[in-house]
This record gives sequence, C-alpha cells and structure tokens, in this order.
Amino acid sequence: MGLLDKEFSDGNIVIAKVDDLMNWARLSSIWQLGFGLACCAIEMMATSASHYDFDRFGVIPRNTPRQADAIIISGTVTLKMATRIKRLYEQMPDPKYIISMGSCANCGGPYWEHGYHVLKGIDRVIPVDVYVPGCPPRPEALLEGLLKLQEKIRNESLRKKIA
Amino acid sequence: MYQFLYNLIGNEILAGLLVAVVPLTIILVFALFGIWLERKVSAHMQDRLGPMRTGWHGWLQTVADLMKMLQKEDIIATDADKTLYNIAPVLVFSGSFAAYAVIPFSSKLLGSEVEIGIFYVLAISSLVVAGILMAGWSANNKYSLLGAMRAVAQIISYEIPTALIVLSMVMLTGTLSLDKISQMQTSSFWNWNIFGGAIFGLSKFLLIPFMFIGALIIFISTLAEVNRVPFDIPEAESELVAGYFTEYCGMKWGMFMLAEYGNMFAVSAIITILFFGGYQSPIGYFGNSISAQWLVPFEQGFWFIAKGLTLVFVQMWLRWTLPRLRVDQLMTVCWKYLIPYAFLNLIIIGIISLL
Amino acid sequence: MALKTETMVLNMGPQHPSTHGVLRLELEAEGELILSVKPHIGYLHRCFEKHAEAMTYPQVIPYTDRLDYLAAMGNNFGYVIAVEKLLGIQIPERVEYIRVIMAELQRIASHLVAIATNGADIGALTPFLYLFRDREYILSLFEMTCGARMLYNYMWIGGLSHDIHPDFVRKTKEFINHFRPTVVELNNLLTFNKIFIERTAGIGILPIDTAINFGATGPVLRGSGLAFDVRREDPYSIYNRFEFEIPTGKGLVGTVGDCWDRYYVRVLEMEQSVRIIEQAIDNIPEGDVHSAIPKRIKPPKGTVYARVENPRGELGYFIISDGNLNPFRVKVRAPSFVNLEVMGELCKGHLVADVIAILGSLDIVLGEIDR
Amino acid sequence: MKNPEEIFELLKNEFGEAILSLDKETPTEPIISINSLQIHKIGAFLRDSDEFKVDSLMVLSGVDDANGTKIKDEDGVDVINGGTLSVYYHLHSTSLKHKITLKVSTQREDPKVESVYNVWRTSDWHEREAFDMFGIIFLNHPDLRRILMPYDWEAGYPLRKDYKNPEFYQGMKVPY
Repeated sequence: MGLLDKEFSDGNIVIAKVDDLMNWARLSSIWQLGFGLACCAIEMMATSASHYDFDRFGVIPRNTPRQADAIIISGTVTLKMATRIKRLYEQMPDPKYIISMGSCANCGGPYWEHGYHVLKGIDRVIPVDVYVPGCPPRPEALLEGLLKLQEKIRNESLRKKIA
Repeated sequence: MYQFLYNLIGNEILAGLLVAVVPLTIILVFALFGIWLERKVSAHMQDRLGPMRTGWHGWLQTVADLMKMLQKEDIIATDADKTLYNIAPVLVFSGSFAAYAVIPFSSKLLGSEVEIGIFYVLAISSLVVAGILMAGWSANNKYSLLGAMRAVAQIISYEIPTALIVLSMVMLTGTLSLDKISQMQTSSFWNWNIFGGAIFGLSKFLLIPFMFIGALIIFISTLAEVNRVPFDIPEAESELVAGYFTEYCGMKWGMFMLAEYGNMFAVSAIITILFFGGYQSPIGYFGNSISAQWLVPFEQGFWFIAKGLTLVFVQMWLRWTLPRLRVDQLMTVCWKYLIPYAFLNLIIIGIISLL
Repeated sequence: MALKTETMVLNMGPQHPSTHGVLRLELEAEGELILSVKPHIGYLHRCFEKHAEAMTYPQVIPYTDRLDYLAAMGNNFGYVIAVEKLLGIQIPERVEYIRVIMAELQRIASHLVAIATNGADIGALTPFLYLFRDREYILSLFEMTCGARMLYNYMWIGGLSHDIHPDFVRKTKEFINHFRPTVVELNNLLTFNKIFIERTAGIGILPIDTAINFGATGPVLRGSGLAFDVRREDPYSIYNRFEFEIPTGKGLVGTVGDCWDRYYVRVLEMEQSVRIIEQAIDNIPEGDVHSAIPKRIKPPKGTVYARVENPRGELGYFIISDGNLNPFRVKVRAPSFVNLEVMGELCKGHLVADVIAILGSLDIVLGEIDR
Repeated sequence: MKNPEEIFELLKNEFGEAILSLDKETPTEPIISINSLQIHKIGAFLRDSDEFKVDSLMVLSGVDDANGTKIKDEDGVDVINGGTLSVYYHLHSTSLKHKITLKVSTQREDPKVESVYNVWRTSDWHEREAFDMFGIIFLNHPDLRRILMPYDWEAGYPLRKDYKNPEFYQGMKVPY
C-alpha cells in the first residue's frame, strides 16, 4: 500500500509540512514511461536530448510502466492502440499522471473528421492531467506542460478533499 | 571496531547492531551520491546538465527519487509467486550489504576483522545471484525470466576470472584478510600491489606487467558481475525492457537500485584493496608528519573513498561510452579470453613469487 | 536423448523501447534463439488515404508531412511532384533549387535520427544525444525558413510556402562546416567501435536478389550492394545537375548486406547530401517562389505515379484524378512499409539481441508504415 | 528499355485473350489492363523472361472505381451496387529500367484477384492491405488477414467509397 492511500480528515500543520515534502519529492522526480506513438514522440525525444534536457527537471524515461510515474501520450492514438494504452496505464502504480501531448492526443487533431481508426482524444480512455497543444508541440511547450503538471502536484494534499 | 564497541557496551548483540549501522550508512550515502553522480556524469558527457532543480545542481535528486518511490503503490501481479517476489529484493540488497562488513575503510573503521575477508566477499556476493534468479522467476514475466537467466549465467561465469585473480593475489600476499592486504601496501604508491607489492629486487619488476594484466582482468570481470555496460545485458534496456526487475515497482525496485550501486562501490573497493593499496595513502600521512596520530584513520578513509570513487567513475565513463555486447559474445569474452589469461597470470605470478 | 522443450512466444511491443514507435513483433523463441518473427502493424493507422480522398489537393500536403514524420520535406516533395506532373506545370528554377536543398537537409536530419536510434538500440546512448544535438541545427534552419520544426507544409503545388530567409545561405554554410567534423567524430565514437562492429557485422544479411524481390529500397537495398537511387535512376526535379555518388554496402567489416553495411551507407549518404547542398547553395537563382502556384488546382482526369528518393527509400505517390477538386484515390508507396517486410526473413536463426540490431538498421518509421 | 506499346504488343502475342487493353488516354502513364485471374502467370512471365526482367513491384494499389449505381438501402444509407474494384501494379526492372503499369478489375460483389505473392514478395503486405481496405480477395495468398485495421474490425472495408464508420469499437466512441 502506498502512503498516499490514506486520507486524513483534519488538516494540521504537520500534515501540511509533510504534504509539502511529499509533493516536492513527487514533482521533482517524474519518471516518464518511455514510449512514443507518432510524430510527437520525436519531439519528446528531442526534449530529452541535449538541447532541451528533460533531465534537468528530474524526468528520465523508464521503459517499464511499473517504474514510471507519468505517461506522455505523444501522438495519435488509434483504436487499435487505445486498448494497449489503457493497459499500460493500468499497469502503472499510483500516483500516476498523464500528459496528453499534441492535438491528436488531445482531440484527434487533423484526423478528427475522417479518421475512421483514430481515437478522438485520449481522455476518452484514460484521465488526463495536462493537455499540451500543438502539432507537434515544440519542446518548450512540452516543458511548459511539465511545469504545469508540477504545479498541479504541488497543490495536492493528503487531506480529504472538501467537496 | 566490533571489539572496541563490545568493550564499550558489553553486549554482543547491541555491539553487532551498532557495527552494522556503519556499512548501512555508507552504502546508503554512497547509493544516494552514486546515483546522482551517474546522472551528472552522463549528462555532462552528453552535453547536458542533468538534474538542476533539486538543490545545488540537483544534489537532492536521489533523495527526491527515493521519497517518491516510498509513496508509490506496491503492485504484485496476480500470477506472481508472492513469497519469492518479496524476498528477492531483500536478498539482493543484503548480499551487497553484507559484503561491506569486511571492507576496511581505514585501519580503524572496519566492521569485522575476519581472517578470511576476501573469501567471505566472494561467497556472500553469490547471494545476489539467487536473489536475481528469484526476482526473474517469480515475476512471471518473460522479459524478467530472460533477464534473470542472462544475469545468472553472466555473474557465475565472471566469478571465475575474478576468483582466479583474487587467488593469485592471495598467493602473493599470503593472507585472505583484506585488512592485512591493505597494511602490506603501506608508505608509498610504489608498494602497491599493482607495482609488485612491498618487496624489493628483480621479482618486483617481473611482477609489474602481470599485475597490470591482473588488475585489468579483475576490473573487466567485476564490471560484468555488477551488470554495467558493456556487460549490462541482463537489464539491457533496449532489448529486455528492464531485465529481471521489469515487474518491480516502488521501493522494491529501489532496493535493486541501491544494491546495484552498492555493488559498484563494493567491487571498486575490492580492486582498490587488492591492487591499489586499500586505504593506504600514496604519499604518506599528513597526520604523521605533524604528529597528530588521530588524523591518520581519517586520511585513510579519505584515500580509500577517493580511490573507490575513481574506479566507480571509470565504470560510469565506460557505461556512457560503449555499446553493449550480445549474450554469446559476453560468454566468449569470459571463457575464451579472461579465464585462460587469468590462469596464465596465476601460474606466472606463482612462479615469480617462488623466485 | 534430446530434451523436449516448448518454444516461447515473446511479445515485443507495441510499447517497447526499441520498436521505434508502435510496432509489435511476435517472436517465437527457443531460449534466446529466434525461430520466427511476425511483425504486426497498424497501431498508428491514421487513415491518410481516406483523408486524401476527402481533401482538396493542397489540403493533402499537411497530411503527407505526417506520414514519415522524420522526413517531412521529402514527403511534401513527392506529393507535389506527383500533382505537378498531373497538372503539367513548370516551376521556377529558384523553387527547384530550394526544394533540393531542403530535401537534402532533411535527408541528413533523418539519417541522424536513424543512426542515433540504431546506436541507442545497441546500447550506445551518448552518440544518440550527440546526433540529436546536431539535428537541432538543421531544425533551426527549417524553422527560420518556414516556422516549423518538424512538420513543415513547406512545398506547395507549383511553389513554396515561404521564400528562404536572407540568412539561410550563410547559416547553411555554417552548418556544413560544423557538420563535417561531426561525421568524423561519429565514426570514431560509434561506427568503428569494436563492440558496435561485433554487434552489427555479419548480422541480418540481406542478399541482393532477396532485397529486390521484397522490393526493398533506399539504404536497405543499397546496403546489399545495388546502387539503386531514384535520384539517379529516374531523375526528378533537378537532381541530374548535381554530382554525387551512390554509396553501397561493401562488406567492409563483415558480409555485404549486413546491419553494419546498412548503417554505414547512411553515414556515407549524409556526406553525399552535404556535397549536393554545397553545389546547390551558391547557385540559387533569383525569382519568385509563388509565381507558379495555380489559383485553382483541378487536375484533368488521369493517373500518375511519381516517386522520389526519401531517406528511407523510394517514396511513391499513386494518384488517380477524376477531374474534381479532390483526388479520387491516393496510394502511398511507403518505403518503410516495404522494407519492414524483410524483417521476418532477416531474423531467422539470430538471437533476441540481434532482432533489435536488425530492426534498428532497417530504420522504420511507423507513421508511413501504417499511414 | 521498352515503351508501353511494345510491351503491350509483346504481352498480347504471348497471352492473347488475357491481355485486355492498353489505356493511353491518361496523360501521364499508359496502363495495360489484364484479366484478374491471369495476373500470376503474366507476372511470372514478366519477371522471368529476358526481354522484360521486371524484378521489382513498386506498389500494388487497390482502388474502388465507384462506377456502380448508387442506391439507398433500407436505413437510408448510400451504398454502391455493382461496378468494379481494381488493382494497379506498378512494376519496374532494376536492370532494364523500364516501367510497366498493369491493371486488373474485378466485380465489386465478388472481388477475386490472383495473388502475386510468389512472384514479387513485396505484394505480401500490399495484398493484405488491399484486402483490409477494399475487401479484395487475393486467391492463393498464404496469410490473407487484416493488416492495418484491428483483426476484429467488423464494420467493413474503410476505403470503399460507401464505407460507413461504426459508432463504437470495443466500447470506445469512434466519431468525433
């Protein structure tokens, strides 16, 4: 059982500090699942490469879903692939995050109308945390997406959500 | 160290536990530092920066990684053999941890002064093999299984040249104790075993080339034993996804990782002791010259760690430069080249030391 | 007595670090020995041909970019040549020159990725990053021309979307000066590395007649020793004005047609591309790149098959026009699609690790395999 | 190097009835139409004879000619009835450098074409693709399965002009 499975009902200063520490650890070490789908995968590789260097943010590709924290859906998701992506997502241990990279993964992109074999948006299959627009998004855009994800993680809490 | 603590506390178990804390701290600190170093070294070799956002040049990166791993869900596949699956990482980690018990970090800081230190290290590190095989088998994943089979074949094969070189060194020094081997190579780097040891005369000069060969062989074969490139085929990322620990997640995987880095330093330490003078300073001690004897063990610690880290750095350097061998080529290197040369080396060193 | 054992079916992909995307390989293995390999494709089938039928002729161009996303310029080039043939229009000299320069730059960029991933598959990660760094240089050249890094929509029917930037010529020359030493460095670091040679020489040998019968083209065919290059065979655009050699596999360190030959052909081809660029860059004539773009693109009834030499081989567009604003049928002859077919032949009797080396040396792009 | 007229004449002499016509009206490339059930024999001849040495199949493309009558079925969906599906073979010779384009047509309702798998192995996946996209049955093909679409795709052949996309596939919504 992960530590995060337990929710605390009342927030206090200790939990708030622990929250900060935990969140810091999670957001500083987002290991992405190393797999690419289409055009965007090349930009994702370029982002990991020397020029943009994903590693600065602690992001390294892990090839097995078991050791990954985030999955970057980099490209067009076809119907044939969607079932596999769902399985990969399910194989990842919690807490896990999804970045949907590029128009195709966001909404079908240029294939939205006549793409008889294209899934129009990965969010029909798995929940998405951050959408990065572009076709393909520039590496800077992907980095921005990552920063947004970090921001999102920073605001997570062990406390029970009030709603 | 144990004796000292025993005298101080007077309780065997407590003293034993306290002694065990020392190598544990060292292995953990080294793993934290080693993983960070690996990432920085690779990054700078590749024209990148590496981790930058966690502290100064990302020095807290591994801390963040470990804390994240602690938070991860622990998945055990339904079809996995749960007992073996859970034992495996512990076994692998304890195998590499136990090796630290006899490594003399300085003349005062060593866990246990066993007389058969080097023999113990060779024996205990075989636990790792069992752990790896368990990990690969129990995960019920074909990639894990392939990785485990490769790992076992590789580690067991490469133990032979390692053992042969160790044997020749034992023959030369006449002791199995790592501490004694270290003590022999005192006062100057000219007395290191790689330069023929602390003997004088013709045989020293005859020994030098064979010592270099021996050091090279043991470096290569230990590289293979700890699964580093170019011998990282058990976890070959591009072939087997992640090898025997494909199915492990969270801290269990973290233990494999700690064990791997622990092993890296352990084998470097063994090579240091056997060939590079152990904890002995190459240039004499500052503490002796200002007659502050208490300073000497600290200096020794410094030299030991510096030498070990240099070798670790060489391992990383190779890792980020070379491609990876294939499984049959790996075996060829071992059985056709390393073992015959190691044997030859053993015989020649034997003859020379009889002179 | 032989021990009776079962063979193991190993599923490689669609998510696997070295299947170059979403290819799935079904390996039947006996331990580490491969008995048969069955590729399963279609995980990236994006319905290009359906889209082409629903779009007008110029609208198809952005979709061609996304076929072979590592060589988008080449894809544009093939398509616009096909449509221009159908329309029967002449295009200005300046456009031709710029197109050739762009296509050759793209060839270098694409081969850099091919070499990089081939090396990375074998375990050499550092050359991978070095080559990606050099590729950025080319991408910045494209970016200053048309604003996009990867998918350009740059070549239009009858012209180009933008004229080149005033600095383009100077920057390209700078790039060439930077690039020549890089190839030497690459050769030292990877090409003639003993381990790399051990891993690739004599592995996955493709005999020349098998290669032709399977329809392999590009570096895969040339690696087997046949100097077949569409740029020479069936010169399109202005390729007949330039001097360049067609490198072929010579079996320098192994057998002709092995993985290393296919790899090395790419290295040599990059140098030839640099030669072509050098010849073209100083001779770009003045002119307007938009002058020949027709106002209304409505080709007459007919069919056309036009082919160009893309980095991965012969890229062909078979277009049937029924006289309307959209094509009636566009069929793409994707080089990787054809090249991948030999995979099953090549892998027999090799080890699991060799499958990776062979796949890397074929240099596939799933975007154009699945279309 | 031979021009299409010569090739057509030579083939006509060799195979007679199986060679149907030479279509020269298309502006860019003349196409030789042949009988769909004789293509294997003709392909083997083209490959092996010293005059042609056509050793390479560049591309094999299926085409829906959409020349039947458009009718509405009971659901009010346009379907095409009758007419033909065609397969184009673009061939060339690596040694003699000539190019040939062959075309075979087959009935839309019962599309059957001989496979040229044994002649040019290139055609293996191309024929599977044509089957996948148009439903053209290639006789004697050893492994005629879907290739690009999922193996369990049941909604028909996507590149036919009257193809209708399904609403759901394995619980995933397909249209936008």
